[in-house]
Amino acid sequence: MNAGPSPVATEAPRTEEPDPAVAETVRLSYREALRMAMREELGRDERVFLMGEEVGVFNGSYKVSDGLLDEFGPDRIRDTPISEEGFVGAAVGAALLGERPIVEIMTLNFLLVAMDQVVNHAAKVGAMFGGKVRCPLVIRTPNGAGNQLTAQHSQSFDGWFAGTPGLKVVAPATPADAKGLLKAAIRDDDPVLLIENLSAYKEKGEVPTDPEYLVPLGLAAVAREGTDISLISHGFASVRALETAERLAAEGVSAEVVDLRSLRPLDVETVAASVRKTNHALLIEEGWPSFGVTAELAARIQHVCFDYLDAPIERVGMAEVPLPYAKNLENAALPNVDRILGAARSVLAGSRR
Amino acid sequence: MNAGPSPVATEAPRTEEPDPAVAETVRLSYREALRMAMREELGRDERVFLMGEEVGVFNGSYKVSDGLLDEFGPDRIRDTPISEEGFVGAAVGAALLGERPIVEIMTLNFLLVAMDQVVNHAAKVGAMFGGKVRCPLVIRTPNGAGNQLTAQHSQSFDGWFAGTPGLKVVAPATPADAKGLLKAAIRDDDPVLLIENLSAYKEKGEVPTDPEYLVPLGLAAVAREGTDISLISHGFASVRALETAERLAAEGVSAEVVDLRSLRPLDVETVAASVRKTNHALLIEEGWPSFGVTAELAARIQHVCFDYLDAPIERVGMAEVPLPYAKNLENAALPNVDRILGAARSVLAGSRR
Amino acid sequence: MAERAKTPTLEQYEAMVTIRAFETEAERQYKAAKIGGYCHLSSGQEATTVGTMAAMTPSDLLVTGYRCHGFALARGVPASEAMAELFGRRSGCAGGRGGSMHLLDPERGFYGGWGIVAGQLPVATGLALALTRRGREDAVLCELGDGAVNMGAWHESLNLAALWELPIVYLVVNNVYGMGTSVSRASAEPDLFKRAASYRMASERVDGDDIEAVFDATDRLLGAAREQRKPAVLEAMTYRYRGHSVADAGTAYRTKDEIAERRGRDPITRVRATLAERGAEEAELEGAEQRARDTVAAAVEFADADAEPALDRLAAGMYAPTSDLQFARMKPGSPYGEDELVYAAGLGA
Amino acid sequence: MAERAKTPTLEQYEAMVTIRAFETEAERQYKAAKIGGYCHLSSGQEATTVGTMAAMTPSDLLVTGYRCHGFALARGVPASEAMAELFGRRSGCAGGRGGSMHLLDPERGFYGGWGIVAGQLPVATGLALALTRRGREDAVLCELGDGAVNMGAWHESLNLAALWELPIVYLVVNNVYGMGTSVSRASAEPDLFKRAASYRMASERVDGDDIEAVFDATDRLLGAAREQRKPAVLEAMTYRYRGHSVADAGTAYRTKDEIAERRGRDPITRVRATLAERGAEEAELEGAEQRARDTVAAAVEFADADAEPALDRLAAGMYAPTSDLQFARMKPGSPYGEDELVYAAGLGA
Ligand SMILES: Cc1ncc(C[n+]2csc(CCOP(=O)(O)OP(=O)(O)O)c2C)c(N)n1
Ligand SMILES: Cc1ncc(C[n+]2csc(CCOP(=O)(O)OP(=O)(O)O)c2C)c(N)n1
Ligand SMILES: [Mg+2]
Ligand SMILES: [Mg+2]
Repeated sequence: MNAGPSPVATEAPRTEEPDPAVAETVRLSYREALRMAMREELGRDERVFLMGEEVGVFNGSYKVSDGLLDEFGPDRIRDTPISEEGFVGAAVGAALLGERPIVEIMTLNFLLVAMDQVVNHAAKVGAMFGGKVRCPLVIRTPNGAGNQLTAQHSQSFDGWFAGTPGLKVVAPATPADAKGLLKAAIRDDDPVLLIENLSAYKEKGEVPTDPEYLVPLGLAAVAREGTDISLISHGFASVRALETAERLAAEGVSAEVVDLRSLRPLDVETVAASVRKTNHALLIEEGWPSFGVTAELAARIQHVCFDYLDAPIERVGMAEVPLPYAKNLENAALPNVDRILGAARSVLAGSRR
Repeated sequence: MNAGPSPVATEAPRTEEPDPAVAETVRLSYREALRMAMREELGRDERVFLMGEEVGVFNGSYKVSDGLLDEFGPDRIRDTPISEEGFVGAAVGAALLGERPIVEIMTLNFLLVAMDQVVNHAAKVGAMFGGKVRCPLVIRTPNGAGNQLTAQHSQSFDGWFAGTPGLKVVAPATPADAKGLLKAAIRDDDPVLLIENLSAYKEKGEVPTDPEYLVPLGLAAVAREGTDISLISHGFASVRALETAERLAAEGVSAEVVDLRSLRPLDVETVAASVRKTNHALLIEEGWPSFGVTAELAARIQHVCFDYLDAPIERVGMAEVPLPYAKNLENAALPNVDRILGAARSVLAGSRR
Repeated sequence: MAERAKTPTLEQYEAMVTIRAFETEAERQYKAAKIGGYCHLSSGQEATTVGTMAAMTPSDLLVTGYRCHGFALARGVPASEAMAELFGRRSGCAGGRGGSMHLLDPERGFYGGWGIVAGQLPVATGLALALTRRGREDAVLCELGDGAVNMGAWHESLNLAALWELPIVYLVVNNVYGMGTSVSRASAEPDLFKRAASYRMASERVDGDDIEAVFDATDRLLGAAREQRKPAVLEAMTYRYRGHSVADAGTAYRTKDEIAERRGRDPITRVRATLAERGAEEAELEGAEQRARDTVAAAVEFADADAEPALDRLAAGMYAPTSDLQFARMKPGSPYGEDELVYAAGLGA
Repeated sequence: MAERAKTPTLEQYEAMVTIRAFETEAERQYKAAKIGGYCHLSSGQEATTVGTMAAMTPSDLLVTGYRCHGFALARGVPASEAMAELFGRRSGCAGGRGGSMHLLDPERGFYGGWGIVAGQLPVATGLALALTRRGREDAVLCELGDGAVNMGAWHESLNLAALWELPIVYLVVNNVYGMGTSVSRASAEPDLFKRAASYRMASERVDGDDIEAVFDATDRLLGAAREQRKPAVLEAMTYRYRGHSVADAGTAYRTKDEIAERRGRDPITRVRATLAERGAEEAELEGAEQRARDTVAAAVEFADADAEPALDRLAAGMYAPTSDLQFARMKPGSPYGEDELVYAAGLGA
């Protein structure tokens, strides 16, 4: 059933950008990289199809699927009514018979109405039926906040899904990873949630043109090496972390950035190796940190790096309020670089060494 | 609008059982204590009504509402069709106009189909509308696993709700707290999720008969004092923690049990005071620990007790699989006392002191 | 049915023109970056908006989706407070916290302005339940789009309303498209009002660009809801001129001809003609138009001069004022941001 | 329509009797604590179960809710594998991991056995979509209860099936109650099949205790689904004798007279009479009854002798076998339990 390889490197790659010496690359936006991945996989495997609101005629609410309807037709690029519970569940059913649906959810917020199909159906199939059926399904959707989209449209439930045994959750931060992780997710035999981000869509980077370029699930990347503090994050928060590292460098602080890429499986080994080296950890996420992704990270790190931590682990995320509309309030609430910088300084200031 | 007092003690009570010297009590099961709370509040305030599947004619799937239909009639004890999204949302709407609905959800698993109404409606009302409307709603539902109810019926999403700004989440472990917290929740002006537990329903304890007996939200209880290790938990896991403490005592270990009672607000002060005293923390929950309640607790504790911890914090929860049916597998997966004991020993063994 | 002047009235005409001017201005201000977020305009739908609102009594309740500017204005929310909300300012009707999608005015019985498609239906159904529990003889009008009728929440809400005999009218504003998806590509039964039969609920379809017909139907159905607790569905056939939101050009999924054809039978022009036919003076009509322009200009001026919400009140409104003390003990170890911005900012309203 | 022997056949009679015996035995074993969890019996509903299954071809697909013992047996799942599943044993059709609610047999086209009311509908709809994508001329039969028709998932699924012209028949097993709530207290349109009209979908109601009528209707509707991609709703009117689950006495919400009256027109008795009338010998009928008893007795014996699932395979099946390596790096610091029981137990199937 597994149409492609699922390579697992034994060591986390040292940089996020693909090595231009070994792979031919092209400069693409994150959005274009996702599209490239889908186009390649649609071309490669008849079982793959894309389904969601406005993915076809409208060419995608955020234009990720732009042009795909023309290329693959309405059976492969399937517009749906506004019925997230219905079509997410339909994708689960199609996957049970061996199809490989990709479901686009306009934003992660709308997955709330389909929660039961994701958590109590897709995630349960494998174990509950004793391994007799599999559910090779991909759900793609952007998380996060910004652009004054307000309380009902500005959330990141990443940790909820990452905390659901039976699911896999990945969150690419770069265009190259967007391509590689989406392709790996499509070829994976289990349900995978791929978390994108509205602000990330326009970010550009080098993307390997190789149609066999896959980024294995469960493997973090050291996006920037450093020695003084580990900034650990996923998705768009990793873009913020890299900017923060740049600013810290100007202050003479060498920050290492660990981009998780995958939340379930979570690459604790790479995280631990980084913290054991820097002895300081700052965790960043787009969503609310309480009971969020950074909570789990902190719990793991204190456990495996207990004797290596020189200061309490700090966390930064969205301020714990339903995101307000007013620009000034939104700015204050987002995990922007200034707030991350402040937190990094406080980790370093809290050092017991 | 606030029909009752919302007292906040400044110190966590030292025991969970109400002091019989100051309050008249009666021995009741947890289930009966919940019923007493509802009966009292239904009698006290016309705006209070109960709504849910089988709460009326059937007398409650788990008999919590037994007899209430006869006493209060079908308008106050309202049977619903199987439509969780519809009637949870209807409760939100009724609350907007100042009613005080209590919604019973048969088990927490079924809240998945109503997630959008809880997380993106009830929780958003206050902030999103600038404080102009309030949503005084209570949702009661049992979490947890046991009795071979299998993968789709054996979950605890407690942390998901606790991580949602705008909601409050409480989880009584004892009959007295079941009464006091439910009454406080009904009188509270915000949406409150009250998490019960199937196995807890039959547990008995002394319950104050005082119709003004309220347990304030946001206040943990030290359920048992001890000096060597803090066992921190909520809901039915606190019952397991107390049993474990008993077993540990036989081994000469003095365990303190902190029963959180409230997850949002979370009483970090009481937790921190305990860990600063015992220097060892073991966190227990009924659900999956990864990205769960114990993750947040560990993150907070490492932060505020950094210099007090003699060993890494350990966590115990349900094994991270969709819960299998077979009795032997279920037993192995549940956070039973043996597993908690083992984890407690490993915290103590890991001590660097 | 209430005794009212014959529809359309000059006031209704002014309301329609005000809404059109407000929407046009909102688009301009959006492009000038004074307004952010999603911004959904209702130009073209004014007869439905004003006709339905005219049939409501002051104590009836209104609930809408995110395309709510027109309904808010027609329900009596001052244009200045609506515009200030779009600008994210302190005097906005939601204190600058809701923005374009989340206007509200509980004092005028307007309970929002909701952003999740069909999510407002269960809520509105619950408001109707509360009306009956309080013994009030009022009704709820719940607006939704043609795209919303395919959500599960529609089905569950209508079943509850019919089963419990709740005083509510579900107003389906059929503007032909849900984003880029036409009704016939989304609904297996494209005569949307017919779906009410699944709940033995009354329903009708009306020309949403004919304000008289809209008023009459709404008046009748709201009356039955108030007096006999008969819920109903009213489907109003109309059209939106602009894209789905300001960010959508609105041409990928429909032809320019189609838009032009619809603009050719504009509901505002129709009302103007009717009024003129019935004897309104040109000066009266122009007066209404001038007042509409003035109202919107004044609203922009007001909004622009208004202050932003206070930064130290970031968490205001999230919990009831009584909650501050409950949260006091949550602060230790709270993540940066929460600590500084939430606890310090106070949780009460 | 397939060429088949006239319904009811002796085989169908045997299937009905086997189901009844299986359910009776399941209740006994539940009380003997050999079976745990929720256990929902279908005694009384055998004509619907066997009649619908008789109309399916081997390559059609079946999806059901949690009240699935009868469907599993009628679809051909060996009673031994079904009983072993109820006992939570290794040879159970779901490896002892699903229990009573989650029987399945993908090789016989039975895709479960689901526990969330109406949650199986979107899944079944997706199976039908997959059939069309693969160019197969098969259909899906999706069972649900009368209580499930009030869930949003019903509405969304039927709209998709009709819009996309999917080969699926939704079988509403109307046994009068969803737990303790009668159809008329739950559905504003108690003629449930009529709700298909909201999707321009064909539908009919049939006496679910009349196996011929059930077979004919199912055969016709499945045929139209297979050949013309016409989805449909079939409502079968029947009754459950026992409580909602083994834990429910089943008498709080209905009278003993009502139960007795229904038992008086038992579908199995009806089929026996029909067969006898049509010339079946008493010995033949008794032979079938004996075989049914033997089958169930053997199933219990098999289940009882079967081993429990291996403890060191706790996480088996959760992820595809290829996933072991992906999870290897998640182990450090993993909570107790996960570490010992999941990683060590292997994630692969
Ligand atoms: C559950 C959900 N899914 C998707 C969206 C994104 N979305 C916002 S408006 C819209 C179209 C709604 O169309 P319709 O109901 O016809 O209303 P109209 O915009 O035409 O007024 C969509 C898909 C959403 N807000 N909520
Ligand atoms: C979403 C959801 N809500 C509630 C339940 C609990 N529950 C299980 S079966 C049932 C009754 C269903 O009745 P019906 O659909 O008529 O099927 P029957 O049991 O009669 O076969 C309920 C309420 C559930 N499993 N899922
Ligand atoms: Mg529309
Ligand atoms: Mg039923």
